[in-house]
Amino acid sequence: MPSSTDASINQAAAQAQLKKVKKQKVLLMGKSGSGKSSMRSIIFSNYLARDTRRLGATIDIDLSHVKFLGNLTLNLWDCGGQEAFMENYLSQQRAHVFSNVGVLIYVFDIESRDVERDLATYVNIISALGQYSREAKVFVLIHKMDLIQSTNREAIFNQRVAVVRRKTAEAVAILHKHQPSPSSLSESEGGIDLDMHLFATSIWDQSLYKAWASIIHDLVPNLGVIETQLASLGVAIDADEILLFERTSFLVVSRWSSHEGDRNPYGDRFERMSNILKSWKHTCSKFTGTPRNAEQFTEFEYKMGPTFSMFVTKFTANTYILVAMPPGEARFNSAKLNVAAARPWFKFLDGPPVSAGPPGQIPAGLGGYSNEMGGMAAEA
Amino acid sequence: MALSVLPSPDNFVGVALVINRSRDGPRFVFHYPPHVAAAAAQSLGSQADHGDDMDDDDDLAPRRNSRMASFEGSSSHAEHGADLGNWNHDDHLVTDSGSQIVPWERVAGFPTKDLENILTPARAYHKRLFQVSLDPLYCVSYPIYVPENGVWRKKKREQQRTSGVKDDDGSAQVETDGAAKSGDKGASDADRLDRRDAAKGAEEAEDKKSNMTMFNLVFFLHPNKHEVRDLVDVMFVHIIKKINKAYKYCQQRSDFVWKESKKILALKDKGREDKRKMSLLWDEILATSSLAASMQDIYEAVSQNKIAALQLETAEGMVTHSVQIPVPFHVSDLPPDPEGDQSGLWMTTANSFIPDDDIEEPEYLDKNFALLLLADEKKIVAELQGDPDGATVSMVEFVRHCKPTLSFHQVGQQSSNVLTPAQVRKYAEHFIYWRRAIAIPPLHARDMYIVNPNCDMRKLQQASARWARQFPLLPALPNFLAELSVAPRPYKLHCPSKAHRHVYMQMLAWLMRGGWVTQLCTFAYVVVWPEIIYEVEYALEAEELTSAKRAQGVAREPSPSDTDTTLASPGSSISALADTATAGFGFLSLLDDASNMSSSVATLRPNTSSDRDTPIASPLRRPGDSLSRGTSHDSSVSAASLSTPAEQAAEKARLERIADKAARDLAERAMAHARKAAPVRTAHPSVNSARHLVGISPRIILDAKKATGKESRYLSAIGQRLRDRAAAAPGAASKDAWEGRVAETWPLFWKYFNGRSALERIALQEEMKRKDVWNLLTAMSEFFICVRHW
Amino acid sequence: MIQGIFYARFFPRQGTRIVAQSPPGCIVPVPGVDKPCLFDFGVLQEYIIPRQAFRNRYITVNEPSGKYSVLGFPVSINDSKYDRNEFIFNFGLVVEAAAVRDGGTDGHDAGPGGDDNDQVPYERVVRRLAATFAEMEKQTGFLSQDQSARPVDDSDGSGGSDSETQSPSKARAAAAAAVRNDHLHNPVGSYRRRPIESLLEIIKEDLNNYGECMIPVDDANTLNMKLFPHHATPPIVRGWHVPVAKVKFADVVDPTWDLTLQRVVAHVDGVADVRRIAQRADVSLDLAKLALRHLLYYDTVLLLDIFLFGACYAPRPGIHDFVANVGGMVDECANYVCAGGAVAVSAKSTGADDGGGGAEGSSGQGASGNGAGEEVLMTTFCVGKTVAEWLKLHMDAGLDVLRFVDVRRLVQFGVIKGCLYRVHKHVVSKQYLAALATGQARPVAGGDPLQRYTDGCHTFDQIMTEQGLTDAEAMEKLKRLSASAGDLGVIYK
Amino acid sequence: MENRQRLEQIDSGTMPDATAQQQPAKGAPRLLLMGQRRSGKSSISSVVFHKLPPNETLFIESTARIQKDSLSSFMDVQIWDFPGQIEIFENSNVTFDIDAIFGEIGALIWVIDAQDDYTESVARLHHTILNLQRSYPQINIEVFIHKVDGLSDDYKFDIQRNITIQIQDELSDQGIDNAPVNFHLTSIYDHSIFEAFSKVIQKLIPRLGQLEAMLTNLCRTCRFEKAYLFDVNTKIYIATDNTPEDMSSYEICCDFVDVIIDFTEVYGSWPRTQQWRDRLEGEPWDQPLEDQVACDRAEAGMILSDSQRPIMLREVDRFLALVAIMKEGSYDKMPQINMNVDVVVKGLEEFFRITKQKNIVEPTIMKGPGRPLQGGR
Repeated sequence: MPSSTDASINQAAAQAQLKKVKKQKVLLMGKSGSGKSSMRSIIFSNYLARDTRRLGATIDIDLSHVKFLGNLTLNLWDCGGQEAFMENYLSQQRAHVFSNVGVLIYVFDIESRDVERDLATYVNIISALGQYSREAKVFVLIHKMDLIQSTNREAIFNQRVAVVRRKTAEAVAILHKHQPSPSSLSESEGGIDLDMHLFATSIWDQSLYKAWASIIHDLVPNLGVIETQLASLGVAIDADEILLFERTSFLVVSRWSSHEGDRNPYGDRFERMSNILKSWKHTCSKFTGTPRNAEQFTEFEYKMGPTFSMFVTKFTANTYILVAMPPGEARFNSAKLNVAAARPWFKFLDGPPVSAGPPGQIPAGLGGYSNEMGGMAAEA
Repeated sequence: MALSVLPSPDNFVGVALVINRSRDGPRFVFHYPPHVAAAAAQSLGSQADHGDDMDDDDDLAPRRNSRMASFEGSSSHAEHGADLGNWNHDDHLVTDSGSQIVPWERVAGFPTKDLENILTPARAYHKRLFQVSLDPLYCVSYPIYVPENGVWRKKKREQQRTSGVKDDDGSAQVETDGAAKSGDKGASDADRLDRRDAAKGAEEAEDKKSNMTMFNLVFFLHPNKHEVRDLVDVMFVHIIKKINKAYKYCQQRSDFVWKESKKILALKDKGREDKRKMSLLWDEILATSSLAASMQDIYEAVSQNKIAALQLETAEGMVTHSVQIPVPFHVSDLPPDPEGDQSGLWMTTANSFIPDDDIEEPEYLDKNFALLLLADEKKIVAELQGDPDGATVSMVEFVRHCKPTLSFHQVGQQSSNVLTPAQVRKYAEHFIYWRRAIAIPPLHARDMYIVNPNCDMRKLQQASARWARQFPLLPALPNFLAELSVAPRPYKLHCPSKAHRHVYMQMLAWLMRGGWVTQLCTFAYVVVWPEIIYEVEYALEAEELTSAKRAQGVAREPSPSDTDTTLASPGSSISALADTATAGFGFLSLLDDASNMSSSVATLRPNTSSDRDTPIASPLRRPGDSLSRGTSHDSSVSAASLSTPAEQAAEKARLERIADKAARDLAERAMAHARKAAPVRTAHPSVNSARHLVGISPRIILDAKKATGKESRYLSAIGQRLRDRAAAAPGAASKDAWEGRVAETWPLFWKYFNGRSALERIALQEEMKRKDVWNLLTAMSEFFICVRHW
Repeated sequence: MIQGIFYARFFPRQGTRIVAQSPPGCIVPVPGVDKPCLFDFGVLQEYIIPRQAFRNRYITVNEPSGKYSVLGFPVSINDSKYDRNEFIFNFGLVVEAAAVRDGGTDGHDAGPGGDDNDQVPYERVVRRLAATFAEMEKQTGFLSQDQSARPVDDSDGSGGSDSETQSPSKARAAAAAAVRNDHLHNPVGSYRRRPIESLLEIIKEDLNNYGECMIPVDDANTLNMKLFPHHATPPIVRGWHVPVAKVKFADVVDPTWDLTLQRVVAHVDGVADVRRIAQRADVSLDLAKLALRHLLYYDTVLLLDIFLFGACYAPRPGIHDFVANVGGMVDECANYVCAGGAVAVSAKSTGADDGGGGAEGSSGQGASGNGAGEEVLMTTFCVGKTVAEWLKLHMDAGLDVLRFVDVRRLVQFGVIKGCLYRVHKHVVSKQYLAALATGQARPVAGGDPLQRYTDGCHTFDQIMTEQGLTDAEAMEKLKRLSASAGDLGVIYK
Repeated sequence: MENRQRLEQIDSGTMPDATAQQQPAKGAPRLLLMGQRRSGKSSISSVVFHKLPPNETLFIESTARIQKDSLSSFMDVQIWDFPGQIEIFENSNVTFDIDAIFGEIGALIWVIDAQDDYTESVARLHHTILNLQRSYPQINIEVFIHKVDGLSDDYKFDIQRNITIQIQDELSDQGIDNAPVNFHLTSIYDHSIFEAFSKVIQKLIPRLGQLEAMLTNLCRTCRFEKAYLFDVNTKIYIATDNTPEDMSSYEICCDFVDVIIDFTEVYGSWPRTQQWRDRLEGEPWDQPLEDQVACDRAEAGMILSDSQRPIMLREVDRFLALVAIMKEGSYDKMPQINMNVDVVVKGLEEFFRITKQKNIVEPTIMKGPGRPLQGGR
């Protein structure tokens, strides 16, 4: 294979700039019943959407230390949204909750009855955040979109976005008043505005994966390395598209598309693939009777005659890889071989070599989820 | 003194460290022992609570609850299937739902994930008792928070201080106050901190940014229902507070607690991923972290009620600290439960009976106590030389010198003053603290020793075996004890010959150590026999009369009636005078001791006033005063309101009437007094059964030292007796001198006649020859009654 | 004393809130009450409605100042009919904290010790409240249907109803539930129900004033609660113990009592030992012991040893209280021990007119009691002196003790009051002991029944009662038992 | 037109009793959906035939008039969705041409809401059956006990037993004993609805026996555990081998088909550029893509982590796909298996060409259905 040589060069270059394990504090906030725990359990605990009905309310803060890939740990603070708790976060625990925050995920319930109140709380949260963690990124999810007629979704969402942006601005203004150091503030203000992203989500479709993929995207260490290496792999096996998934959540960690691949009309295909594969995984677990969050399938190949071929395969300990490519038996087989050959370059995705468990054991990622959502009612 | 509840593996089930951090939140760092048993909650009907047994409709409650529990728990518990049943709690399990059950993530039946939340209380608990009970488990701790400004580390000067944990306590207080005052500027401080750290390596910065906000060393207790308070109390005061302060000290100086926690958590994460057996992981952690090791020590030692010696390897060097629950090595009275945990303890009242006003005086203790080493002298010396330091030499010296027969005071002297009293005291305390020795009243061959009523016969087997090895050629332990116990006799009488004296004292010491014997002490109260009482009463009456007459004499010419009286009983009047004299003397002497003994006299004055007896100031005046006051008051009135002659006449008449009446009364009383049998002093008041004494019952003076008023007169009267004896003694100068001494020592000794000071100690206290003391006591023995116990 | 009582609930929207409290404002402030709350609710709420792992069990926590403890039993009932699938509530009490030495570092005075702030009795109350209301909720939705139940500090009533409002996703599940348990949605409105607030009020008052309460909650349910003091488990009763009644059983005993208990009680006379009582009452020894243990628990009897003139008693430190006549002990003793109606005895006075002494005693230094009589008697007991010898001693001194006092009663009084203790007689066989130590000898079954007593752990009382021998006989047998002369030793302790 | 003629002939050949009282054929076999209002008829049809995600059925407003869907697949089936309130037999002024409705009906599907009080529904069902039995005794009556998701198993089966007994009793009271009434527990939130439909449809397939025989044979030769012949669009399986039914294997095959459809849509449903094609057909390959592929039809395979029971799919024609669960290890023998499968596929084509004179010119590649599929499930 001509490819492997130049790839190995990239690899060497890449290895040089690898970073150590990273930890991130992620606040998951929003009014009670807005669906925080549900989305969390779907993304990280392999819940089925309908299983989340069985969840109880989150008392105070439910902390989980989620290992994502080998080298990223998300300290996920799922904050119960009851008023009593909110008051508490903003007063007693203010410093404790809002300092060292990497990402704030604020969830709005689209069908909430008392929008004004929600926004008021939101503003308080934002200003508290601004006070203790200026560099934090903010993701606002307008959730439960499935409860809106699909026809009106667009409109309602946009209108909501407008309101939230306005309120955010107000919050920043409040910060202005309370913080006498304009220099640092201006940038922090900018920070808040710039680093705010809004998504319309529903646990019933891939919109959730879109939001979360973009949330974790910036958090993943060594992203540059991953991308360059994916690219070189893609070129080597002349694929049309390559997606890299985290093994448990099936969130897209990184992707690469050829020119042709970019022409693909389906803009939502990435989160859609996440969704498809995740639910496929569930099907398998139901079939095999093995745990949901255990690894399910290793190999999935599909050749659609002369139209295209694709395969999804277990890649590194913590990742799956999807390759979509032109048809052709020989091409297909060599691609598979090359992908296998490329595994070692991506070993770093499994984090510091020490932490890679011996084969045959459930690898690192799993540990992180097991202890959260203790009362997993899914099997009922 | 004796603690009712002590920690044991049954009621002290584990210790755990929980910390809280602003980035990754509460973390359950470490716990020991590895497996804290899940104590079944009472709601599952395990507890045998008398109340519940009795009304059965309440038993339904528990069952209901348990059902609810299983119902709600079904989701979480059903998930780990039957495999939990036969789980060794060492390997990892994977549940049907695929989640991994990590052996160290369930403690006492709770997920650590939940525990770490409930065990990181709000700042309001900073340096206070935090106690939450999760039926039936009690979690008790003393949470320590970072100062409001978010900086553990102390300012430079404080870092230089190498002072012990104790004074750290004080400074800690200061620091928190300071933080409290500077509420907001705390933030800016924190920022400064951040910037400073930004300079340091990324590692450093990372840690600082996610700094530990509090740590909490939690003790899991499982006390009996009725012992909760005692156990918590004991643990909190002696262990929990102290250890947490020690940790705080290290945390402030070298970020110790966090650094160690970080290490441990890392190991646990790795262990979780590699699915390491818990046993292996724990060994590793204990080996690598001195914090974890210290927790092990704490548990192992405290649950066995030993001394926990912490050795914390902080960045700034080893910090050592030791905590313990002081064990009672003696009890003052028989424990209620003969098979209880106190059985076998040596019994003595030596400590509990220390007169309150002497308790502070070191001299008192120095004279009354000797050090009894619990281990062999050589062994201890070896131990000392094991890790030598500055004091080692003099301590060895001390060990060599101190004998159970020598009071600290004497040790000081014997060591030809190599050791200052302060040193002696210090070292003694040291050995007692480390449970290498106990303080006992010095052993003496003339004292009586009886089998300790509290001794634990169950230990007799082993003891007699050891005894046999120690003292091969001597009577076997059972027999010796039997011999001792038949009847109380001075110890020396058990000793066949002077040659044996030494070894017999060793045997005695041995028995003391084992709590097999205890000293039989003698406690005395002064008893006032009717004769004395009568005499004093009589004298008082006489005085009253005389002074009354003197008062009347002022008013008008003496009436025949008084002459009668004076004629009637010359002896009595004389005696009265004599009495008053002695009484006076009695007082003075008493005052003397009182003043140089203590300040208690002052406090005594008030309650004398309640007495209808004469106040200390002027015993003779008062009755007269009172009387004259009675009259003169009237006269003063008259003097004030003299107006018309008629009135004056009337007034005069009235006065005369009154005067007459007074005179008549006086006369009558005088008659009565005269009619009374004059007190007769017999050589032995105790057996005087004269008619006039019938109906008077002897009285006991509870504390001769504090005696006042009439009681003091009794005492002096007794003193007088003794002097009389001296006088009465026919010829024989020596005897005379002797009786004299008895009389003199009486006022000196009576302070010991309070039922609390053992007469055996007088010799030590007064630094007199004990033989001498005993003779004196016997001489005056008629005047006190004795009680004998340990 | 119950300082406060409250009903807390978890509302899916507002979270943990107090629904009812008594006295008003004791947990969370209410308008019109300016009295400060007992503690900061914000700090403790996580222990009042804890996370799931800690629910459905008895939980107590002390508030930071250390003055009070909160006792609660958070209950969560899971059912898809509830919003968020569970209904969580807690009926809690606030009582004085068990006083711990310098509990808070700011040295608040540690509350009075003793059982006045003993929390144990309240545990059952809390459990009962939890159990009762949980059951009522399950049967009739008593709590969840209570429309008046909104947080006391809830300005707009949005929260009150929200336990019932069901998100669309729930609708069908709830319908399903409805089908399953049809009694679910029966009209709770039809109940005559007492507002919980006043319920709590009554509970608190009754328990504080009468130590029990019996309160109808609605037509169907009544709360019966009583505070039972909790005592330590009583010591083991031995066959040779002599129980003495502390109360007049004749007055208290009633037919509802346990039969064995009744029988046993009938024979408790302060003289008979347990074994004999068992025989007389014709109940098995173990049952008798059990019964007596029960009486011990309720502190209605106490255990003494068998009184014998041959036995020996000695003073213990408690005697000083006697001498000092603490609590009029001496007079009490006089009344207890005096024989043949004579008033008080004194060392010399021939009974009858001791009034003078008495008067003076009480008027003068109160301590010195009336006459040194009993003191002298008591204090003259001593180790190694049997009662008989003691008696002789006084007789010789010319005091006809027997005329004035019932010696047994005197001794027992001394023992009960802790002035005297029984010096027990233990017999030890050197050889047997050595044998045991080396593990050679076991108490041989067929062997001499007495041998097993010779390890020093057994008192003569035991030997005598169990073997039915007199002291002398026992001694005889034992002597014969041992081979070598010097082997046997008798230890008095 | 003449197709139908043929079909009819064949039918008459195959099931004479059926054709006996059959009116001149008017259109494809017909499925009637009936039941109380809000019992979920519309949801069912929209989920099964319109691929509506189950959770979105909340928005479906109840049917006012008869809705007719036609399933155009290997054989055309009509689905008539009756509004719940309409009483066909009750109302005296008969606006309905009963014959028109029940003439060539394949089966009557009666939907009962299990989470609601179903007494009335049962009563009406009973009534309907009586009416039908008189004139159209051959009509299969399929009772869907619906909305059983979220109900405990015991409870489900209780309901089923109740209803069954009620109906049977009533009927036998009326002297009707072996009426063709079948009961299914269904829910749109899982595969039960599809399985139920499969059962219903299968009854309508002529020569089902032969199909099953072929599949059974295939399973034996290739050591397959289970093989299904799927109607790709509806995920209804029209035949399977004779090994016992097994929900779980049906489900996984269903989802497998789903995944394939999704993949197809995302990567296979848009035209590639010419230069793309040119590049691929140039060096080093030098042959048209069509020749580069091993198999001209869609084929897929999947291996589980435990490497047991791989699953393979092979397109049969534009409606049908063969999905099989293999035994462990047999994935290595893929070559032979493929050959066998090829043979069977050919056979199936034959079968259908015969059964419905649709001469397939050349096998056309499976095309993703025109309307975009929601990925949601």
